[in-house]
Amino acid sequence: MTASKKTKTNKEKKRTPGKANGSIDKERARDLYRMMLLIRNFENKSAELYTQEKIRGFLHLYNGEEAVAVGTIPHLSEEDNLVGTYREHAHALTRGISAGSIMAEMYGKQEGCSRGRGGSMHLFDKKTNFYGGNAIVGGGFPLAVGLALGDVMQGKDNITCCFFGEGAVAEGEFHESMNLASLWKLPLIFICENNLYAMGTALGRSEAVTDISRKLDSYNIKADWVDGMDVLAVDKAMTEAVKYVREFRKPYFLEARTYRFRAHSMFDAELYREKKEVEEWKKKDPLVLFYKRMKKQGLLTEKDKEKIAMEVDMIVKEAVEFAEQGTWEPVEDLTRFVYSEPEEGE
Amino acid sequence: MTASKKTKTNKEKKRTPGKANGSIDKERARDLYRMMLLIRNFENKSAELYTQEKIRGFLHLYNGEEAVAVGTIPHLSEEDNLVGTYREHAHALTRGISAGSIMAEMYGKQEGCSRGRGGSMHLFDKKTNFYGGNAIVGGGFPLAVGLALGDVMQGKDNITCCFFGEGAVAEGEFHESMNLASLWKLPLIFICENNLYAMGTALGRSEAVTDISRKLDSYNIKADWVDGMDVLAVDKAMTEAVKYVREFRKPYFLEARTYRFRAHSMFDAELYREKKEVEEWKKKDPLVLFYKRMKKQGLLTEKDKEKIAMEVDMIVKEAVEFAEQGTWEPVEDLTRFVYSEPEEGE
Amino acid sequence: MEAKVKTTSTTYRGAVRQAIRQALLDDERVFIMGEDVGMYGGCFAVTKGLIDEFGPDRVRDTPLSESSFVGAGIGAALTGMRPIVEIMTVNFSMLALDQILNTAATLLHMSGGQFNVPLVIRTTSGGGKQLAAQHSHALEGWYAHIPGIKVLSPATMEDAYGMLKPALEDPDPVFIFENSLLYNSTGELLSHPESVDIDKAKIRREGRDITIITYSISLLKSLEAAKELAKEGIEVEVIDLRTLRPLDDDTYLQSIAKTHRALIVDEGWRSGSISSEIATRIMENAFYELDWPVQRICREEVPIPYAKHLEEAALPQTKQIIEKVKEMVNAHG
Amino acid sequence: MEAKVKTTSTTYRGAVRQAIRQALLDDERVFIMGEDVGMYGGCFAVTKGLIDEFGPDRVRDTPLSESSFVGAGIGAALTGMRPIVEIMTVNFSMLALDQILNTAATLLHMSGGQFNVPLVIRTTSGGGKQLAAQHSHALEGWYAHIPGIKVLSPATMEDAYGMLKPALEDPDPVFIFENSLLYNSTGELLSHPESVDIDKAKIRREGRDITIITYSISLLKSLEAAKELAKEGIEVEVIDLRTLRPLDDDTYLQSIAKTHRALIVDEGWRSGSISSEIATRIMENAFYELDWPVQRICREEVPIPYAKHLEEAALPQTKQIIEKVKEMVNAHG
Ligand SMILES: Cc1ncc(C[n+]2csc(CCOP(=O)(O)OP(=O)(O)O)c2C)c(N)n1
Ligand SMILES: Cc1ncc(C[n+]2csc(CCOP(=O)(O)OP(=O)(O)O)c2C)c(N)n1
Ligand SMILES: [Mg+2]
Ligand SMILES: [Mg+2]
Repeated sequence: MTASKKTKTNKEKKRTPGKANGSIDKERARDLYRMMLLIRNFENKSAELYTQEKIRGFLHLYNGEEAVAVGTIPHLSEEDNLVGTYREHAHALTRGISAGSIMAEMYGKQEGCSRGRGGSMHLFDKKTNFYGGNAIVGGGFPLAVGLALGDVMQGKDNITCCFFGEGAVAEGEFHESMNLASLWKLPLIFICENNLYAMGTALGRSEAVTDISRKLDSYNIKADWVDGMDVLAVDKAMTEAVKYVREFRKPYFLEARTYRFRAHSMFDAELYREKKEVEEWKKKDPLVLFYKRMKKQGLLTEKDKEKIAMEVDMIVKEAVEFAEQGTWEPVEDLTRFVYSEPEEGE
Repeated sequence: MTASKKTKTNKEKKRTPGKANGSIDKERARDLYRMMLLIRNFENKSAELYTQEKIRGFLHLYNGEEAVAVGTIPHLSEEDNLVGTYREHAHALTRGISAGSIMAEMYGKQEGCSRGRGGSMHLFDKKTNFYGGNAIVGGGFPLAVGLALGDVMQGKDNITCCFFGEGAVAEGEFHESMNLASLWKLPLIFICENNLYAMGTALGRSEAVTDISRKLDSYNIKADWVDGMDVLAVDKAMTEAVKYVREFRKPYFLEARTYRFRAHSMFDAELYREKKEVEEWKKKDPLVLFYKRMKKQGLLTEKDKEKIAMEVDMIVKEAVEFAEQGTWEPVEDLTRFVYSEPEEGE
Repeated sequence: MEAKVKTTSTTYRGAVRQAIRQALLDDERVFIMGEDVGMYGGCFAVTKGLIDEFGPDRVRDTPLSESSFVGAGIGAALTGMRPIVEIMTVNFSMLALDQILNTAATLLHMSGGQFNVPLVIRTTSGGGKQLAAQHSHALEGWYAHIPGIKVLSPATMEDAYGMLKPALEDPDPVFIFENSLLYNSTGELLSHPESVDIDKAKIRREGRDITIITYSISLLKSLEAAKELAKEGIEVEVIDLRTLRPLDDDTYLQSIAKTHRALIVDEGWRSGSISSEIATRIMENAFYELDWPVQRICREEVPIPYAKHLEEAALPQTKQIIEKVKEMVNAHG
Repeated sequence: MEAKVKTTSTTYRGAVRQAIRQALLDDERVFIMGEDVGMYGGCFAVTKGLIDEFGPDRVRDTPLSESSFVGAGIGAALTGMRPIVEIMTVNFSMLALDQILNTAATLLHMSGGQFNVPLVIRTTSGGGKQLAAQHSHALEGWYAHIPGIKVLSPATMEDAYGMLKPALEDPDPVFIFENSLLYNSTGELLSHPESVDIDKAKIRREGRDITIITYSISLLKSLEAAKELAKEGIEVEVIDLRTLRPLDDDTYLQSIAKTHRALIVDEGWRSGSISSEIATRIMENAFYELDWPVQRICREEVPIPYAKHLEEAALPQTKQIIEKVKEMVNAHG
């Protein structure tokens, strides 16, 4: 129960409204830093728990990419929809799904946000319109198009925000869905997390044209790219994206150029890239860069940093406790959720 | 047997080498006109035979689009590969598949070029590297990529030429295959037969960007468009395409802007377009335009025209006879060709 | 109370159109989308006129993008809409299979019960029109392999009309397969036809000598065969499965408890088919009721050839059914 | 003549790698392509090192474009190459199904015998690694529904090695399903192992009391069960189908003529499965041999849940097999 109390704290913090032009105050600096650190530590802890076999299956970490989720998702309103990939812990956390229920999910406990049936790759949360957690690369595009379409047809003015890796751009569904989004004038924000690799395949070895945002010209979709290691730059770019979509009710495409510091998943010998390259990118660690800059501007202090670290540690610790204390769904319930159950009273 | 003799005549005529810059002489004028007329009359006859229930299934006619096949295919060498769609009678004829064996195919006779198993939508011919006859829209793209890839890997310097309608551009496979073609530097010529409609769906109702050749920028593929009603313009554009591909060993994309005069297939009430629009386009009939122009230039005479009409009528008549005289494959053979048969001697 | 029941004569096509129209009238959340459902009037003229009545938003033409518009249907369903997605023919549904199998069929489960997908997919299926290998698949039985979706296969006009409503009311994905050879079949339809119980198979003809279990176009052939056989004193019970997933086992098992012989007629390929499933369930549940092994008549295991005589030989035919029934009824185990 | 047979100890993974390597060495026309087969070394490390030895043309990394690179494999096969296309896992093969069903499986037929497609597709299949609903499908049996392709399912190291060559020599499309749980299994492999006869099922253990018909990972569980049961005096004959299409009916029918009881263990979903096909064929061809109805143990009809205990409950387990066999052997019809 501790974790769900924490959730609230977490939730309260999450919807820091976007402020145009990267303007920022102390509170906001703390919020952004706290969220990035929470993701980082939560995931480092997950990796540890993976080696302890508390977490199984596939585990894809977001280390290095934190600025993307944290710079974008707080711009969404409660009602907006979010579609993620299998690398979605950060998105779930930033969206306000409690760390405890995410951790419990990865433990396979029924207190998990998908009842333990989804695991790391399939975080879902109806309350926050968090639509996964999709493990088929490209599979989220059509879903996002449909969410936006459904909203438009019902006169709702939500935005649907769809995250995906640059590897997904090669899939046919990317093309089909971009066309539909533009043709049907749907309020969608596509966020390409370009971390340069799809598993072991470097962008230049999979795309004839590596400048991804240029491809959107084929669909008449406004597109931009941003330094995905700089949370304020992402924040600013997202401010514009949201403004554009809310105003013109048309899709917008944002490519965030980033890098994953860790392996693709827990099964990856990283044969395809040089250690040096990773080290180079680590110099652009979004947390380090942001903290330095904020410190310089007097918006974050050493003391803030320590305090936040403690807060975050506590959240992670409580999340693990929550997961540990969680319970197993009875085996007798195995065949539930293949089809919907009749509602009560029926 | 008459028809197969005719085939030869037909075949001899077919490989009129492309002459750059649309330069043309009397013989060439006659060849181009003859081929376009053969297609036109062959298909008109097919439509007639369809109403007589000699031909069944789906029948998609090319009326109005003849200049595209006739302006492009003769540029291919014997060894080059061709991938077509379900609207491929013209391509088969131009490629030199005998009218008799095509007609027999549509009759379902075993003398047909696919033994009567394919019908109008599935013309195939190994001798001329004619790879269908594909009835799944977009299904030909990957096939074409693979043909080109296989050739390249074997050091063959063939070109693969892939025809498709503008409707196919919306399919995911278009996107995937363009990327592969460019990424792998494959000698492919993509020819988009843009007749403005995919069944009843006008281009503007299915594509956010209707300027198709512009989309190739996303793949770094050189692209051009041409007036598909003007056989000499197509001829010229194809000359350049072939030159480019042979020289640079990279794909090339050509959009031919054309129109189909008839319904999509024999089941189409044409609710989606105005009679007037069709009439307007009929003024640009590629046969009429070409004849007029050639006559003016003194390259075709009234007498040529009559003579060609007679020749063509004869080919069509003999094709029908050949088909009529064809035989039914024994029912006992039904389950053949699901798997290959052991070669003799095995 | 005896009311005069009003009927109108129509076609199967008309019944489907009427059902769609009624759904669009009754429920704002319903819309239909797919290739050429609008301006063209539907590939098989099923949706003809609907775009004029309901506009291009609710009768929505799509580009040739099967995977994405099926996926868009899933998404729209999640927001509270009730989409009817038309895949022109089952042959093209391969392009959308990832969305069907990996999203529509799994979402409820992998979200731990949070996200059900009230989506209806309609498509046509089957051979018999000389459309050759790529346009003649009959894959409804194959789709019935997939947990998480329901598979309906209306053979009669009443079902063509009456299955749409329960499909739309169903909280989960429902796939309706219409056989395009049925569209022109004519008959009488109640002016206010009722929805049908999609959980139940239906006995279309009663008999005591043998049970034929079938669905869709093969139902018509089976009924024809039964009629012929009756002339020779063989009374065939004909069961229309109607719903291929989940199967209503009770209806055919009860019938077999009476007839002790069963023949399955299935237009799909034989290996690993809905017919093998039913045969196996009969063995598992009624082995000692059987006087003779269950038999199957299926599509030959070939891609469908264009030539008419070959296509006919590849598909189950009435004559075959008659012969097989006679053989089975006369046999003694 | 008695030669000393040399063996090396390796893994199933190693056996597959060795087979691919040998094929690349033996035949210039062979190449392998798929996602991450090159630089990454293969998602399951099967192709590790091969790109260094054979270069990026013959060990070709592809973008995430399943439909197009499978189709490209078809095209390349038509020009005379012998492509091995790797689809990383069967779960992603849905995206390529159109090319598989509508092109690879039909081309020979619809071209009237002109264009055969000598393509090999390799993929992994199966659950058991807590990869949840979208990454745990076992669809080899489902694919076996399709005429025009062959479906292989090697369970042993010898087959993992020995099936590739005949698959590559086959003039038609062959789909090989490797269960990823097997990759780490270890054992001895002949230094010059032979190809296997892919047309034949194989008796992996002889017995007289009951026949278990199975394949892939379920073979291991079945053998384990048989070993346990032997301790109690129950002699189980275990048949490894190896090839799911076309099925070698003779082997299992002959076994049943001896044991009169059959159990099928199949990791796929139950409805309309390869197990239902076999059960039905047994009924059709050996009805009067049976002392008891054929039984099946299959995957539960749910998308696979992540949680370990639920996943285990969803998949066939040795214990279940043991119990079912005892029940069947002790039963009297
Ligand atoms: C359709 C499909 N093909 C292949 C895979 C296996 N796979 C999982 S992640 C991945 C790489 C995706 O790269 P990218 O889109 O760039 O996202 P990233 O992992 O870099 O965040 C691959 C190939 C998959 N899950 N789905
Ligand atoms: C994948 C697929 N979807 C739908 C169809 C049905 N269909 C056949 S032709 C056609 C229109 C194709 O238009 P286009 O590509 O422009 O070619 P055109 O017929 O105009 O030559 C459609 C929708 C199909 N054959 N394949
Ligand atoms: Mg990436
Ligand atoms: Mg067109």
